[in-house]
Amino acid sequence: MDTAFVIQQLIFGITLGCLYSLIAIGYTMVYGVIRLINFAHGDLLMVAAYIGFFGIVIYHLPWPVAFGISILLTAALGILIDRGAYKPLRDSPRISALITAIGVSFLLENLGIVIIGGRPKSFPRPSLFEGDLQFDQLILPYLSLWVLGITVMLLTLVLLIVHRTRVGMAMRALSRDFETVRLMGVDVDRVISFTFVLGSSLAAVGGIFWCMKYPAVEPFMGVIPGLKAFVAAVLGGIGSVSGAALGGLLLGLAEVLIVAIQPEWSGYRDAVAFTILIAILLTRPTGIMGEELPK
Amino acid sequence: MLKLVSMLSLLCLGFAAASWASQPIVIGAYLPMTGGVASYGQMAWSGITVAKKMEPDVLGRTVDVRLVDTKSDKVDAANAVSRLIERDKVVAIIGEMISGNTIAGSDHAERSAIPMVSPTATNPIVTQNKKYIFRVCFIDPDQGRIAAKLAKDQLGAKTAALIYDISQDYCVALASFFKNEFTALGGKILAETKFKTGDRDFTPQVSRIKSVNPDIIYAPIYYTECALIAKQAREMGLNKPILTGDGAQAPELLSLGGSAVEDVYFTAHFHKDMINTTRGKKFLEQYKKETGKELDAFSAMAADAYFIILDAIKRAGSDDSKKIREALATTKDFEGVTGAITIKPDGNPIKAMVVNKVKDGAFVYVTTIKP
Amino acid sequence: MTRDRILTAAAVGILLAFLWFADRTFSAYSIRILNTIAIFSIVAVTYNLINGVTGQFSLGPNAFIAIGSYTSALLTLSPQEKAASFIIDPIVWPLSVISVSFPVSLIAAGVLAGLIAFLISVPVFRVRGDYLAIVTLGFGEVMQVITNNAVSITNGPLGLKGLYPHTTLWWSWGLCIFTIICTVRLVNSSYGRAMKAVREDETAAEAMGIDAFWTKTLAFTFSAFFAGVAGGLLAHLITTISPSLFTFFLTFNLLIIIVVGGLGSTTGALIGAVLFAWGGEALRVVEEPFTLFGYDLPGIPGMRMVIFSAILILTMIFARSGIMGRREFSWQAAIDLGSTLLQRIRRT
Amino acid sequence: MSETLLRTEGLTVVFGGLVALSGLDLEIRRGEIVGLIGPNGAGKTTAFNAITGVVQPSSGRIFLGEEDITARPAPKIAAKGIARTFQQIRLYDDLTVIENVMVAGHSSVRYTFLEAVTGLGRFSADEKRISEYAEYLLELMGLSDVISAKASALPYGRQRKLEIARALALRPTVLLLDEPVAGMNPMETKGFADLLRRLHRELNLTIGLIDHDMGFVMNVCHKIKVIDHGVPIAWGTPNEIRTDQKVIAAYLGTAA
Repeated sequence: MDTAFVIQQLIFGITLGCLYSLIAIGYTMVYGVIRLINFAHGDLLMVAAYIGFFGIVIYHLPWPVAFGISILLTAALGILIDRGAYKPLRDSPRISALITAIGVSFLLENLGIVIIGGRPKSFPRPSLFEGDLQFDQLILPYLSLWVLGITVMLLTLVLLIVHRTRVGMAMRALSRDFETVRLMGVDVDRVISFTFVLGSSLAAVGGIFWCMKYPAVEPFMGVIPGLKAFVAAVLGGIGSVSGAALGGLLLGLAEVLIVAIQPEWSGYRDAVAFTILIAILLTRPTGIMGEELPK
Repeated sequence: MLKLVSMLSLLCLGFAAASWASQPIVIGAYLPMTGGVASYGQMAWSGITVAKKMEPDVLGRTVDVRLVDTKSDKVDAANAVSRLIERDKVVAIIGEMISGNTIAGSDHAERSAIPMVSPTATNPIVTQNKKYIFRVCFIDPDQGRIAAKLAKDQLGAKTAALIYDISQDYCVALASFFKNEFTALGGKILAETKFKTGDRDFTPQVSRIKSVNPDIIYAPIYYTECALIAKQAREMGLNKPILTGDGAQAPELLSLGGSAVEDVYFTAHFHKDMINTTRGKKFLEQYKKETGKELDAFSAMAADAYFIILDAIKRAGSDDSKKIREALATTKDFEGVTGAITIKPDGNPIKAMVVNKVKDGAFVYVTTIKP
Repeated sequence: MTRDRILTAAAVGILLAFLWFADRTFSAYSIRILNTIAIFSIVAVTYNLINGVTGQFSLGPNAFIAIGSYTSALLTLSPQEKAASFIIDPIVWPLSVISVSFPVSLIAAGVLAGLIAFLISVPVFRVRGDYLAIVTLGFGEVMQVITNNAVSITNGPLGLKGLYPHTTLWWSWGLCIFTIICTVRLVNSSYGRAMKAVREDETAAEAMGIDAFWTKTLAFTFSAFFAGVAGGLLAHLITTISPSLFTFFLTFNLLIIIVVGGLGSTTGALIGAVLFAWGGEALRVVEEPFTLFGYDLPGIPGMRMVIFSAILILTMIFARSGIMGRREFSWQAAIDLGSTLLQRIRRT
Repeated sequence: MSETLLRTEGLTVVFGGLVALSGLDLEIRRGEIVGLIGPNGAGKTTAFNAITGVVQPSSGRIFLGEEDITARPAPKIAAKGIARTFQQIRLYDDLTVIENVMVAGHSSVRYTFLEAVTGLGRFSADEKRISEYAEYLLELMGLSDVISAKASALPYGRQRKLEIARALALRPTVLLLDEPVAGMNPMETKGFADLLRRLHRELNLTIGLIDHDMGFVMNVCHKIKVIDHGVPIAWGTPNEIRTDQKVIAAYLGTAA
């Protein structure tokens, strides 16, 4: 195994990790504010991919327009889901909201199956994202650079919003003490809607880039990335934005490196990845950057 | 609640009585219309729908195909077969697309003596020790072995690398039989890499294969994964031929894979240009007209399952399940969509295998391997 | 107390009579649904013990059902059947020759599932809440990967087939009643109170002398034991198993059952299981072709799952703590309800 | 004087560099009621938490009788006979009143898990013993009328009493009460003081308590320990404490 091979794998691992991060950040933001494991998050990614696909392939829109519409509509869907399905359960046991989230997830998937059908559609990759740089043995796809760049940019943006703006402050306050913030006269619903807009947009961006990398759009495409992003968010410490990004990166790297270094283990990849996750959680029971849970 | 169940079953009886009055011949289909492998079920259903339009009646009675969904799940598959037999009183059953679900459903059909024909359950144990279970597809050992011969003899490969889905019996079985045969023929397996259903990133597996530089890549997987693997391989500069199986034969392989799937070979049941039966030609035309899509393996096999059952009913001259079973078991040179089919006493077909490849964005015929 | 005992005995008697009747007259389809209800009830009632009564968010029952299924199936299959099924790699030695009776295999299934649950509780209960959820989910995924990869034990994704359909109404409902009695007794004992105390306030429970770790482990092991037994029953109902049967979707379904029924309520878990297993089949009606105002409309494949999801969401919105909440069935409540209804009917 | 039941030696608790309690030496003899007082944030609750195993002491030792129980797990300490109540009431909200009390009987339960599941053996007799004792305690605390109400449905004052009943169900050798009369009006406080004396007498209790209500503490306690900012500053009978200069300074100092 030479250095070039390892560097190549690192590139692939970081690319996959960044995609996980993008999705995990949205996951963790919603979790941080309303303590809901939003299982429908992965399915928003699927919806975004379909909208992008229809925009470009069926309506022949220029891709920036199609992607923009995709992000906007996904964000709107995020708010709609929150208002319709989660808001009525705000004061209910957390697990009831979780079941509703599973219900929303099943609903989106099966609507996809019934309306669009299960056969995968090919997601177009605009020429801007095609091609690669080659150094000797090493291949650096432009798409990987884009994914890394977009992830870093959006992570910075989210961190700025969370730490430097009024709405961000309100979001952080909500994650600490929901009741008090509500009593202090903050328009909680608006803050939550904003969180869903941000989270869903991130899912949409994640979905679009996911599909450019793995161009098969189908109703269940969000399940596995959603689950992986959930794992990444937990690994990083649920509710922590930079933790989620870090968790996604680690998970992506681990998945790629396990197979690259020990190909015989490729069948056991998920088991190894989960064992690492469990081991990390046993030493840090609230994730890498998570806060101590109140006892 | 128990009362409700009994009421439901009474209701079922009521429905069954009503349908008996109009006297169509009822055939059941249990397919994965939702859940993880919904696309295979949906393809199969479109094939059955077109086939039924083409031949809507038998023995002067109309044919009614009752579809029940299996959710891509075993419990539901077993329930579905029970429901078809007891509630819909079907005389024969088409399904399932996945071997595991077919086995789950077949047990009850066998006990109830209702013949079942699976379009694409390729696992050899599906028909093992079963009198009433048939299929129209090849079994995995045969396809794996033929693929190995093809790779060694016709494509001239001395070394091969494997990539397959560890959670699909179809993929694991093909890979295993390919491996044994290829090694027996003097070839060498340089790498064996695996993934799990739902995975979309295969870059480390492909990197590994690239680093061992095999003459051929055997990837016995379904079309979506096959297209993505081809794409990722070509982007990485791995341009060796890829050989795959009948599960890759769908227009989606071309649309998802684009130029990356050029030079992908696959063992298959048919090539559209080589279809030489009248029924096949007519079906191909009608399928294109009805759906606007190229014919895929899943639709074609499901249509064959439908046609072969109809043929058996015709030859049996009755809608009695036992007689249909006898007729099915003696099917000889039936002119199906995918060619002539003869059913062996073990419930498996004897049929020619076709080898196709992708060239200039289309499936082209390479050769036929006679049984 | 005595009145309730008599009523309970009478109810069990009626149920047994019904089973006898069903066994002789019902179609195989209805019997299959009844069997499925019983098996899901066993898992749901005990899964509720760890998730609802003890309040520990476990997402691992699919793993224990898988362990039970495989154990039981591998033990009852005849050596010939095993040799015929294992076409990739031959089955490993002791399993290749062992063949035991169904009841023994069920006990083995439960014991092995329980033992593994007991062994993993040391690491598992170091974490809490959603972190516990992910650790148990991870365990389920690891089991899933192992069953796919350990081909010489599990036959990999090809699975096991040819099991004798041992699971009759007597087995499934007998064990279901047994499970319910055991669980209800446990919940109403000091051990059950300890579990509830851990759920309500772990610190306060420990301050009252309750070892939270052992209490959780007890609930977890008990729950896994019965999940294992149910797995054995399930395997011998559908007569074939493979890893794809035990994905996290199975856990999701169980979670839906206990939350819709009312988390923490044994009665709720039962109601949830019945609704799920029976309702799933009843909903097939929506996919059938139907006639509306004289037009023949084709059935829409897939509608069943759409409507199922919609019903699930609406149920949670309108019954936020599930159907039963944390209430339990009691004869007194039933009698009260009955008499109120009677009065209302009389008045109108 | 009778023998020492609970003793701490230099008990110190540090949270992330912050000293919450420093070198507490406390001695409670059998049959005594000992008060632990001090201004807010003085470390009183931390002392209770350390004794009952809720937090780990950084240094120092705790003895119950002759036995060193330092840093033992909380359930072990409780089972050895140290029961407590909490500053913020911590009942099992969703359980009934009697269930709350019966929970504390778990450490003395005589039947095994299998006997519980089967309902055989010692199960019925022991359940009866536990529930009868719980009923007795509830009657003692004047809660007999709400036996099957949910704990969360009780008014504040009765929740306090229920918490004590629950602690008593452990049959403790030492009972630690964390601000038992907080939030009560003078009338209720007086009634509670009487109740406490009665419990002390009837159940032969040894009690340690924390409270801010000086009148109440002076009224019921035999001995009082005063701590300030984690450091013990005085120890004596109510009369001695009342005139202690350091105590007055601490209280006036924080007040000013």
